[in-house]
Amino acid sequence: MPRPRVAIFDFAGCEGCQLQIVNLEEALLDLLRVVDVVEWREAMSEQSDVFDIAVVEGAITRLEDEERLKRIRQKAPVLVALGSCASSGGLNKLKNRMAMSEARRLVYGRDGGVSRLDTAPVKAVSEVVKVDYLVRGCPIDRREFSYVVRCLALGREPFIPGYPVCVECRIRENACRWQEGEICLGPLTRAGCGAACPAQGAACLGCRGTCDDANLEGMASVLAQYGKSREELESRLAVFLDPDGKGVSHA
Amino acid sequence: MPRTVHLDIHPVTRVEGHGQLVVRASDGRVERAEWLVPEAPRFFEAMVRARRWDEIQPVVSRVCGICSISHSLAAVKAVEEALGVAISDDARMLRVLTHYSELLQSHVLHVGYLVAPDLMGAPSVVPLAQTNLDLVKKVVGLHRAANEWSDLLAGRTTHPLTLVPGGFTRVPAPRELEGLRRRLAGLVPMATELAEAVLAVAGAVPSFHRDTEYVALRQAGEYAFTRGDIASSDTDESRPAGEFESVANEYVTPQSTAKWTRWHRDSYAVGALARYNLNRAELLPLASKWAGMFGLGGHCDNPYMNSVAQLVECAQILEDSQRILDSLAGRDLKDTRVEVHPAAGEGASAVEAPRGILFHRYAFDEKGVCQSANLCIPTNQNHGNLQKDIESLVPGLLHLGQDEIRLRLEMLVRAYDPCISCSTHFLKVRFI
Amino acid sequence: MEGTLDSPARTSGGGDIYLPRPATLLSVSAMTASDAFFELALDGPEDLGHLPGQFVEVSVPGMGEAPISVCSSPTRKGSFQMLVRRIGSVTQALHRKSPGDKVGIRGPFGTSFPMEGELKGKNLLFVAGGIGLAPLRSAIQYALDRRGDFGRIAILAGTRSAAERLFTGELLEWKRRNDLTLLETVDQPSPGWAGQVGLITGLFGMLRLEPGPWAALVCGPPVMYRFVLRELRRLQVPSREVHVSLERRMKCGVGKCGHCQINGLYVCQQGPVFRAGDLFDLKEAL
Amino acid sequence: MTVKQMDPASLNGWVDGLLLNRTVIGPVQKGDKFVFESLSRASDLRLDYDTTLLPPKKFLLPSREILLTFRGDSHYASQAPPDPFVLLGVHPYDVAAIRQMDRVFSEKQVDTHYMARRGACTLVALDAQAVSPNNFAGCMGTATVREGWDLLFSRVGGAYLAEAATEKGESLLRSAGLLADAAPGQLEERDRLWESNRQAMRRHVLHCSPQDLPGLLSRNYDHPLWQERAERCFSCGACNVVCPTCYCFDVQDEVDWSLECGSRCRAWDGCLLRDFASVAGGHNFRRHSAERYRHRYYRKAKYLPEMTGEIACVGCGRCVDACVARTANPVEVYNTLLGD
Ligand SMILES: Cc1cc2nc3c(=O)[nH]c(=O)nc-3n(C[C@H](O)[C@H](O)[C@H](O)COP(=O)(O)OP(=O)(O)OC[C@H]3O[C@@H](n4cnc5c(N)ncnc54)[C@H](O)[C@@H]3O)c2cc1C
Ligand code: SF4
Ligand code: SF4
Ligand code: SF4
Repeated sequence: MPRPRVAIFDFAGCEGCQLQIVNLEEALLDLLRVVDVVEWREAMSEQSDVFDIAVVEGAITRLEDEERLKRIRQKAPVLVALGSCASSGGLNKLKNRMAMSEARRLVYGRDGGVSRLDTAPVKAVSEVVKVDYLVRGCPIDRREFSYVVRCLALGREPFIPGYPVCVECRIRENACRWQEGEICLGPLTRAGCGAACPAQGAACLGCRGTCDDANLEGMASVLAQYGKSREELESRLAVFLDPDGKGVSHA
Repeated sequence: MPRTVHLDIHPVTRVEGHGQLVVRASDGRVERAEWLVPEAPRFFEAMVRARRWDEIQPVVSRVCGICSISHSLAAVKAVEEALGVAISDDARMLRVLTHYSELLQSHVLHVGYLVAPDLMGAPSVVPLAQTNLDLVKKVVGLHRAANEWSDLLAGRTTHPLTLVPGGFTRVPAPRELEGLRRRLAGLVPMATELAEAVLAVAGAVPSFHRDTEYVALRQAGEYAFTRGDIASSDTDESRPAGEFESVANEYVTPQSTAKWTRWHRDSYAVGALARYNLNRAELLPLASKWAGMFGLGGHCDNPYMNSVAQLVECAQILEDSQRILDSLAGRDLKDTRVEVHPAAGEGASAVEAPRGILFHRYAFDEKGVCQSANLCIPTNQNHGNLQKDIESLVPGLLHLGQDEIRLRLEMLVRAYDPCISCSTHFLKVRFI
Repeated sequence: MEGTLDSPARTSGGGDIYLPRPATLLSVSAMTASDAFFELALDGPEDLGHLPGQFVEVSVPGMGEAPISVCSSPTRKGSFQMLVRRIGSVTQALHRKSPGDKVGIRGPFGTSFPMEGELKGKNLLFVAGGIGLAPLRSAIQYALDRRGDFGRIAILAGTRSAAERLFTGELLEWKRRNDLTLLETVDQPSPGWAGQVGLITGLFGMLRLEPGPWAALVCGPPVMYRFVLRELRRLQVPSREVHVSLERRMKCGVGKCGHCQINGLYVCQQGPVFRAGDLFDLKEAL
Repeated sequence: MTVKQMDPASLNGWVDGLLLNRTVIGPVQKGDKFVFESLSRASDLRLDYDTTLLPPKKFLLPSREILLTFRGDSHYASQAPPDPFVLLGVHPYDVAAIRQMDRVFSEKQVDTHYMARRGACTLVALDAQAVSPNNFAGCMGTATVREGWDLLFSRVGGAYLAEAATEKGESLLRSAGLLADAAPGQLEERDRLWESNRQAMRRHVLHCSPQDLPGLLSRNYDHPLWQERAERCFSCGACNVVCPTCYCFDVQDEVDWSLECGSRCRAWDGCLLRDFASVAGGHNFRRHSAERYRHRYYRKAKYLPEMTGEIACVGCGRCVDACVARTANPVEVYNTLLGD
């Protein structure tokens, strides 16, 4: 079986997910034996138009980016969304909470007429083109990325948990953030990160998106037992899980 | 030799984010030499508005995946100032250590993965892994060590988890700190080998000088990274972090879509070379030795040497970390988080990110909800200066072949180590 | 403990119950767009030794394991057969295999249709929905190979479309036999299909069961059972004479992993073949 | 065998001695909670712990365990059995839970992986010296246990009493050197400790006897409580993960970078998780969270007891501690069904 050719592209984001690929360190050399990286602007000057797997990082914030993404999709037999920005729009979507007219007024009020600032509402990659696989997280988990790459090279479905972060969190015997007086979004968030945040004494912010059948109503009814306000919950949800303020989707 | 040159390099590869270089010359006359930033703006100041005080750090960490620790530090420091929080000395020292891990990681990444291929005539580190596996392994080893150092202190390498207003959510056990001390001591020989390998090909670093204003933090008695006042190589005057807007006077120029900054001249430079030029007297012995080895000298205005200054800083970081770890050894690190109470207020901070000085400012209402924010990022502060460098460099390159011109220009851009994904804040958003 | 080509694996009895035995694919053939038919034999001298209705856990290293019914009758020795629908990792990987390739086998597991026990001497009504024909086929073949042991045989088979019909060669053969009745239907009219159209329950009206001791053997998609059982009640087949084969999620096949529980029953232990009468009290069963 | 006595200092010395040549696992502090961990020195032990975040099952049925490794298409090898270890300081309710797991994994088809770990383990029980806030082992008959351990420690006054029940336990205790027999007064004191633990471990009080639970559930399959309580449930499986009697697992294959070699791992799974009963093709046999929520109580207090005769809940209270939604309390569920 020839090595699949992989091209890595980026859109609006912090490039932290690409950095996680670099951070595979020695395993990056292993990865390069399994796949043939033919384009990766951040790390190399080589470029190519022919590839089997497109890995796309970043959210889509401009019409011209939508066009570029569609061109990539046309050439890509398989497309992988890398990280929260690509998977869900990530916290870039916080911008969508501000009415576009307000954004424009604030921006053009001082330095009007700069066309690059005329950004569209932020979209996830899957809101523009079909996505075959999602590697979630802000940033992605290196082990999960490696695992997905190996699955793709083998031609199998990767197993990505649909259950909440609490599963992994309890397995790691972390102190539960709720008991420490914080709002933790672990019960609503898809696992796979190994409960990275609670393991460091920080509450889960929901960067991997909602778990299957996330019970938002349940969460709202639990708040009072912990003396928390709905306002505070909504502020947390806004960062990653529910940036549009529409209620957590079950996607 | 009259030459016609037509270059449009888009994107410039092996930099963080999308940058574009356009050069047009005919008959030996430069018509256009421009550095453009086509990256989509992300509106972080808008994004943090209405966030609560404890959500600022996680949000602004995502400005940049490479320097997320610097952004996090800048954010928690500014939030602490706004809310009137004082952290313990131990927490402050741990923060310096955490910051160092990122500086080392970023510098090794830049010099080892992004710049070395230029000096060794390769298109990327991938073919270098075939031809110079030993060197690549050293780079990988250093990078891994720096990342694991971040893991230990920040909870992970990118988008730190432990850095919160008030201190740390989790601190390493004494035995973990002792392990780190030993590990870092072992890195010095490895870093030395990397420096020697770079020195061997240092002849490939172009020689180009332009009289430049350099801006960096300065703090008496230390090579400043996390605290101090804003200083310039042009004057002895310095300003507190809270006055950063009067330093980074952002202005729009018809020449570029990116906003430029100016203090005493039309542009200034920040970054490792700026820090070196302002703080070289404070370098510890090993770093001083390396600076001499590379001939950085008393004051250096060759922007290509920024990568060398980064290497010198690697030595500084490793040496100073030993000092800090020695002083933390055997100490009880329990009081590393103080309670924070939301309050109305405003605060600003300045931190040296790997790519240069970084400013944050936030204002909060009495519930601790953010009302306004301003982030001023190093790469933004460099855009104007990079443009000026290009303008001054290109006429002298016209006798070269198109490929060589292209390489020299790309190398210049890379030497600045621009982090364009972070710099996509190029208009200040003020909420009224 | 090892199971390799050169050192025959231990059987599940004494050793590691999770260790597969290597087996070799003798033939692989596509049956429909999403179903493939496999003939395979364990490496080494042993026969699989299964009973009709039992299943095996099939391993493709790196992909995982999947429970698959043996669709051939133990009366036909030497090799065994399975029909696999491509639906996930393991089944996809199986579809990519060619003759000569290896897979791992654990089992046989579970209960079986009591062909040598109480079904002997009875009239048999087989009701197969879609891929449910696969496990039933092992019992059908068994009954045909020991034709004298059983009374009348009727087979009702339904699929969603004509293109999804399985074992079409055998169906044709069965159709031609005069010692059994085969009625077929497809859910939707399909080009080239001149036969019955409609749900499988529609076939019951066409069925004329002579008096005598009837037993029914039923396997199909989860939604099918309730409706088929209603028809069987109407035909006055006693529920203790109705044998259903059920599918559940299954990870170990040996009663440990907990996934296959229907209320208190384990499909891999007390099933997959159950007596319908034993399931009526179980709300999760049918 | 007779009951011996040991002062706390010599107990520590004995453990440090054991640590010279084997793994000893015991309760240690983590933040303001406790966990079982492999010890590096006896002084880290917290024998006064109230309960641990996870039960000691994690050393017998690890949360993630390699069952076999493979190379190519036809070479499978079982994972080698673990080295012997001492599991020290296990409270009676957890001993009772381990006995239940022993039965599951040894009956019919023997699970060699579990049994190898179990065989490698010397189980040293410890009567509880503190009671956790949600413990109700007293109601489940597991506040004390007279079997299932190799060695039992009980703290009476300033001393520990040590009783061995098996050869494994005896030989372990022998390594402590010559020990004095327990005085009759101390044995009486131990009886009083047992009685007081049976009373104290009733932080929630079940209003019926455990034996009545299967019958109670038989009558209440369609009770509105399942839906009502499940409305708050996140299907987060925390109650499964922390439960000493939950043992359901998932199995997944993973390959290394050669794409040829790899391992088949089992990992804890939980019946509260949405996909626990979903099959290929998308059908889910317990799609609604109320169905899964109910299943857990039925499994613990009806299905398994009907097979084994024992309620599969030992009253450790961990699920009550771990449930963010505060909806996982078995006693509340049963008492509500009882109409109280
Ligand atoms: C007793 C019995 C007999 C059977 N006989 C046959 C037969 O003869 N022929 C046949 O084709 N099939 C048969 N099946 C069905 C067959 O076992 C499944 O189709 C097979 O397991 C699918 O395996 P897979 O690896 O290809 O799919 P998988 O990749 O495992 O899964 C496909 C789907 O299953 C679900 N899923 C699987 N694992 C997980 C997980 N860990 N977490 C979340 N979701 C998961 C998901 O919804 C996924 O989309 C039988 C099943 C049983 C129980
Ligand atoms: S800390 Fe968060 S993720 Fe962990 S158990 Fe508690 S709620 Fe779940
Ligand atoms: S009952 Fe509680 S612990 Fe259990 S799955 Fe539901 S929310 Fe999680
Ligand atoms: S059900 Fe709850 S109380 Fe009972 S044994 Fe499990 S975790 Fe402990």
